[in-house]
Amino acid sequence: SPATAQEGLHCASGETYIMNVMVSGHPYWVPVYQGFKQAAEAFGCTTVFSGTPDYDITKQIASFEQDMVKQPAGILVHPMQSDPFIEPINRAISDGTQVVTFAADSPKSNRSAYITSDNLAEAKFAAEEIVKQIGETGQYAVLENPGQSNHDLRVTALIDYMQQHYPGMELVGRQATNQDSTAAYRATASILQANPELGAIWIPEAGSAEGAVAAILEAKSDVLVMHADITPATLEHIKAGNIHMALNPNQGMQGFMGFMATFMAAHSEVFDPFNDYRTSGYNPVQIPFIDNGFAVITKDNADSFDLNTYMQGRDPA
Amino acid sequence: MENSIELTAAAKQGSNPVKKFLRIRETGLILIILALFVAMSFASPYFLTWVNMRAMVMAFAVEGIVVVGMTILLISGGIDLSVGSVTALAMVIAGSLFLAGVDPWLASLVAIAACTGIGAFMGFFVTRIGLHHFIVSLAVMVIARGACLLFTGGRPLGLFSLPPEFKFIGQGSIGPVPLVIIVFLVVVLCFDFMLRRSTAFRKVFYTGSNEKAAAYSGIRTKRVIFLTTTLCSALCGIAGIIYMARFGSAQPTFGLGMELNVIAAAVIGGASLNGGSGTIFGAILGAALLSVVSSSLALLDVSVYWQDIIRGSILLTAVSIDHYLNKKRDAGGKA
Amino acid sequence: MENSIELTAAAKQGSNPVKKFLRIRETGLILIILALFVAMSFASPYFLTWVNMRAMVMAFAVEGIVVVGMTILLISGGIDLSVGSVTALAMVIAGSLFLAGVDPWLASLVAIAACTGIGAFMGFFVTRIGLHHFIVSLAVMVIARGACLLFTGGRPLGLFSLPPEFKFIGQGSIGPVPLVIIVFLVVVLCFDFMLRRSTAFRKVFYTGSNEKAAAYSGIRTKRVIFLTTTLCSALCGIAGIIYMARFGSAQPTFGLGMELNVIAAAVIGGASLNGGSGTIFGAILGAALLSVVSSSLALLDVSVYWQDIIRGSILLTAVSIDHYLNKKRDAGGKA
Amino acid sequence: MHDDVILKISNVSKSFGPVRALRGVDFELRRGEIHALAGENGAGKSTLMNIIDGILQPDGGEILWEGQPVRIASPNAAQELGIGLVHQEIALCPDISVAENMFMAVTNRSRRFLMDVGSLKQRARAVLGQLCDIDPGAIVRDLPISHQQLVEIAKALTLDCKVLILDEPTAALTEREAQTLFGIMRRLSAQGISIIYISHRMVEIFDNCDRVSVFRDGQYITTAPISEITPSGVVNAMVGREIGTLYPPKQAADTRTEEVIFEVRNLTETTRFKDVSFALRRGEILGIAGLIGSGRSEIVKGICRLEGDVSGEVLLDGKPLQLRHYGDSIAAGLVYLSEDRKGDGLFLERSIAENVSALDLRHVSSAAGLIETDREIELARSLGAKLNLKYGRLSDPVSSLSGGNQQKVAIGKMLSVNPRLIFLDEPTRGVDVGAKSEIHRILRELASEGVGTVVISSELPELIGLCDRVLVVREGRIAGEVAGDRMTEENIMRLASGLEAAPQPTLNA
Ligand SMILES: Nc1ncnc2c1ncn2[C@@H]1O[C@H](COP(=O)(O)OP(=O)(O)OP(=O)(O)O)[C@@H](O)[C@H]1O
Ligand SMILES: Nc1ncnc2c1ncn2[C@@H]1O[C@H](COP(=O)(O)OP(=O)(O)OP(=O)(O)O)[C@@H](O)[C@H]1O
Ligand SMILES: [Mg+2]
Ligand SMILES: [Mg+2]
Repeated sequence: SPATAQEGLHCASGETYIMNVMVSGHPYWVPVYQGFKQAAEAFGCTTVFSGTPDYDITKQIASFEQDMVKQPAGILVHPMQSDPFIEPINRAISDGTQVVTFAADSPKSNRSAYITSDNLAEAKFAAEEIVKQIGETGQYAVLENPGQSNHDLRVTALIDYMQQHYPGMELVGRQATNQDSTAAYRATASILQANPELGAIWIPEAGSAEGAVAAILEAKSDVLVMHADITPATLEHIKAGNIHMALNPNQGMQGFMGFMATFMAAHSEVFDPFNDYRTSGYNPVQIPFIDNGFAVITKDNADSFDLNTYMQGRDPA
Repeated sequence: MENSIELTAAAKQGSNPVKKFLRIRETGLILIILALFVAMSFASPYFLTWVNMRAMVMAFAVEGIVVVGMTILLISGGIDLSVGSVTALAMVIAGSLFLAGVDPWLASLVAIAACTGIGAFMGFFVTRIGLHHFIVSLAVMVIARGACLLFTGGRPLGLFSLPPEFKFIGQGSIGPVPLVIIVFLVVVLCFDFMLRRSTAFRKVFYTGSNEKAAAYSGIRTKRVIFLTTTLCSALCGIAGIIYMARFGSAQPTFGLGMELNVIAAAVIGGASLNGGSGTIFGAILGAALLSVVSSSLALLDVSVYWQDIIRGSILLTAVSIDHYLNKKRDAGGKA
Repeated sequence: MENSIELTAAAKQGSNPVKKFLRIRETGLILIILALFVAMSFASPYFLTWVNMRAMVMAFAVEGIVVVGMTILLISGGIDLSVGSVTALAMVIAGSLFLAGVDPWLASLVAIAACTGIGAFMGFFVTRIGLHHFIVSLAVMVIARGACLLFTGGRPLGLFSLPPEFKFIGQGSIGPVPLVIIVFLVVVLCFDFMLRRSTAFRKVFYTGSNEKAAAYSGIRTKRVIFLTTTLCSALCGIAGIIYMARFGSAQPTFGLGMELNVIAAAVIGGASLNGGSGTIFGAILGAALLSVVSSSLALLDVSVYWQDIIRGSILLTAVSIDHYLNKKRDAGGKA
Repeated sequence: MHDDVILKISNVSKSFGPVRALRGVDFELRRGEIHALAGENGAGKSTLMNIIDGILQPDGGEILWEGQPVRIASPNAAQELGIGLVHQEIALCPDISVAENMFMAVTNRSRRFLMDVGSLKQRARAVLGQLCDIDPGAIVRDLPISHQQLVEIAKALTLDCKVLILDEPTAALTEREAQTLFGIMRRLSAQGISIIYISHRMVEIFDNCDRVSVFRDGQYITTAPISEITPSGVVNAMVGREIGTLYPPKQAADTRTEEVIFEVRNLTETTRFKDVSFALRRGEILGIAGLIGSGRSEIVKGICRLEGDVSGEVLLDGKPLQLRHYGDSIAAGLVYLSEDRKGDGLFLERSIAENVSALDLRHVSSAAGLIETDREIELARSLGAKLNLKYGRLSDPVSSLSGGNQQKVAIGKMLSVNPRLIFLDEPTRGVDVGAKSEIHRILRELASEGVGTVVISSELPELIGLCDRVLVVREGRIAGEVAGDRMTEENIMRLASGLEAAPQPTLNA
């Protein structure tokens, strides 16, 4: 049973928190889980990394339900889709497992908190940076990944922002590359061909950025490349000046705050807020939205973003 | 093996129920799944719980309906790579229409009809133009996925406002058993029975086994192939609607890679990629095996970095054992 | 005698180079690609530039090496779904070893050897255990992807520090022509020639055409299938190393879905999924067609939401036209 | 027009590209007659039958059914008229049981929703029972080719037809099954059913048929009542020239030697045969006889290591051979011509030239292992000429040839290497008389050149006419041997069916 206020906040023995994701082999989760685990260790809690290796909503729901069978104190979940998770999340909560979402939300469920990067803020920052570098009139292009909401948002928000604030910026290329570097190579090469005046390209993830840079280098073009997320290869390109800048969501903070929100929800007895939550049957620790922020990666600070270096000596599980 | 009549014959010969069981083609798979169950119930106290069982069945029940269509298509000598995108398209069409104010039942009918139309379109290219199923369904896979993107702008449709009686299809239960599972079982049992016994479906076996011989016997093989192709897409449409009711949303990227899973299930269950053999029962066991393995790995908290390796190895081992048992049984049956 | 008269007549027809060209199986594809080229050069002034041509070839050159392996495997009657993950595994193995301090050339050799080993492993299961290529390569696809995750912890490897002479494989040029394209052309020409002329590869055709008849001609068909399976994986290994040198990174998720693309290229180019027929030249034209369509859509900045629909439709149309032309040619050649 | 004419073909033509398979042929079938169709390989017999059965559509001409012009658009339409066809090439579904295969057409037309499995098997057993003992529940894939042929025949007997077409049904049958079949044919014709019977065996035609029509090169030549024509008359009409004696002379007494070139000792396979020993002398042609399923093919395949788990000794020129697989056999000079040309013998979708050279590509390749297309074509051309092969182009797929011509390609493939020992399993199956005697002549030549020649045949007259000595196999053992005067159909049949104590073998190792 949860500790009381007098004993301070820490876990009872065996108190477990689970982080559940889709495509669980994806490196994005690695620092998130590290943050989750570091916070948990501070409170003496056990953590489990779970989910499905597949990009498959049915499988993720099955794994979430299997997590529930183990009656953990809380689950930090990245719901692959929002609505399908409403019922499982609510069932978990009514069975005594607290649920917090991260990076993607299920707003109509009873989850007690949602931690995410502000994709709109990222897009706005990227737009301002592009304009700062190439001026208020010019051509730009985007690569995208239709169907994946955060990537979608990063792209559409940037386009909207440009339209509203910098009408002189012309969108000349918009290609779907779906995180595939070969597809990105092909698309970028064609965009470069069709638009010799291209000034900048915005890419919502790093896999496509690798292919795009290869095409730009081959064409000996000096297009300004900006992308979100980071891989070791794009990091090297930043250091070499081939990529201008990357925006990376603060994954560690996402996991850290994700744990805190879940843990606090499971230990809500320490908190008696000035509202009706307790009497209306809600968990008192309700946080609609936590922004984990993002980092701006340039030549100067690139060394701090090598995930392989970061993970040396750390247990990924 | 693939043959109902054989099965009945075997059943009649084997007055001894154990021998009878050992002569059924699916026995190997059943034994392998049972072995997994025994191992898992020792390995995890959560495995043999009702909730876990339900979760495991729910994880493949709707896809199981697609497996039925694929198996029949494989038996007739075809293949369909478009199942994932056609399923997604059914969700997207029904969802978009519903959001545009159309009655959800009508919208679902339209969506299923559209999928059936897609199947007929593929069937046309295969039987009239003479292209191979593989390439036609690959092109349609791309086209249907594109249509999903086009209809939704790439964004998932939230369909929370679907009326409860509609959502009941996907979320309701009759007693403790989810309706989805009941629908799945009904579809499986019906088609399994018909495939073994009905004159219409026996023609599917004849066509797949030797199209020329079937044609010489007066069977209109092109029509058979056209119909199995259409049926498979229609079942994708139905599966899409059930998914939509279950999830209360329509995702344009739904079902990526589903085709390989579905074909694998059918092949593990004894369907031949060259046509002429296969059973629904076996294919569903194949789907169950794949699902149980995935679920078990998740339940045991096996490291993600090991999961794929273990999953692939179990698949390979299971198929090898099954193959070995079948060979032995066949040899034994003849000796 | 009648026969010889018939034959000389045919031989005489062939003296006209246009007619000779029309009798080649790949003519249909060439004409379709040419038509696309003509249309595109009107649609975009950038299309027919050297830089664009180079970029278009670069976009499929490395995958083209895998297409060669797949075509040979298809001819022998097999199929390989694991090409994408095995290619990724080559990158990952070589990349990890390099980061661990191994000489990059040695690391590459080890990686290619490992891929060859995987091919041999699949060949073993197919020829000795008797499983179908489809299911074996599906399992290996999962296992190899798992191995990629395991070796990298799911994280891409940055290999910027590869020595320049190694990167030259992927990024260098000889004169105006990138080395990648040269390697690709050499591989294609060699294998195309051997497949047409060498006795060893002729056995691949016999085996795929009728395995039993091949065995009754003294061909050790299992060995042939084992070798084609191994060759395909070995070529994936080579492709993986070239990709690594080209992108300066190793992504564990590289090549997802590559198998369908590669098989589609071979099938468009005339390879039969039932074995026994296909040409390298045709398969490469198939890959080129797919690539040119994608590049053209990007060049014309067609809306993302329409691209898949257009791409799928062009694919279907092209294959239908090609099929029609071939049918006509077969009939015409005889008339 | 004869009142009793049920089917009349007039002026029907059909071309496949440059090949004019039928050029304005006429044909007339009377009610209740057994009408033989004769013609060389590729004369167009099967093509005409396929037109009658609705599988092919004629380019021109007219079909009259019971006096009415009809268009037979599909096999289904043919069945509705009452036409049944036993195909020259076996057309069964390999994955399906015998019973279901037999009733495929019935199932197709059935209005019932469910199969009646029980009655299906019962009816299948009843029909099969007239012919042989095959389990109606067996899967067709598991049956040997001769049994498949019987199923194919049984399948046609299940049709309720007015015209039954049998396209070389006896090619893979032994005398006994063939006689059973003739009995059934006569009974059917007595019931008023008309039968078209295609065969290259003159004896069968003259023993069982009422009239015979002859085709040559896609043209109709003549029709005559059997009583008004002689076998040589038919052959003459078929070939357009005289054919000399049917069989080449046997080994001359003065060239006979006791020199054994090949010997098998105690060859045993786990289930199929046991303790098989025999020897082959220089210059002789050895025949192997036996009933269907007696194990003739199995023994020879065992020698060549084509299948089975075989033990025992095999000696060539007195030296024991270490054979592990068929490749070793070929290397040692032992080649085998399969009885199942479609399944094991040919690459149907590959070209004629590629088929002919498949057995040993070294004959058509350079030292570097590169195939020289000119040599390959030349090889196929010369063998084709030798065997009177009828084809369009050597680059055409084998599937475009008539059945008999496909068989010639399979034989050409064997002859393309220079074998030391050649096993031929039903070598002249479906081959016309002219080509047959040519093949016999070639075999005799090979034998006298010292090539060991072993012929398995279900056609006893062929064995007797061609061979110097015949081994008889029964139930996987050598039941005896006949030579010289003792080589009669009766003696062979007795040994094969185990009716009488075997005469002492004259030579055995
Ligand atoms: N599908 C086809 N394509 C091309 N040519 C064909 C085809 N079918 C038959 N032919 C040709 O038509 C001619 C007649 O063939 P058919 O099979 O009717 O001969 P047949 O009289 O039955 O000979 P056989 O005694 O060898 O069976 C042959 O020259 C053959 O090569
Ligand atoms: N594929 C097979 N599976 C099972 N039994 C077989 C198979 N092939 C042959 N047999 C059996 O082996 C025995 C010998 O067959 P084999 O083919 O050697 O006979 P055969 O004397 O050559 O007669 P024929 O060729 O006329 O059928 C038979 O009992 C047959 O039923
Ligand atoms: Mg014929
Ligand atoms: Mg035989």
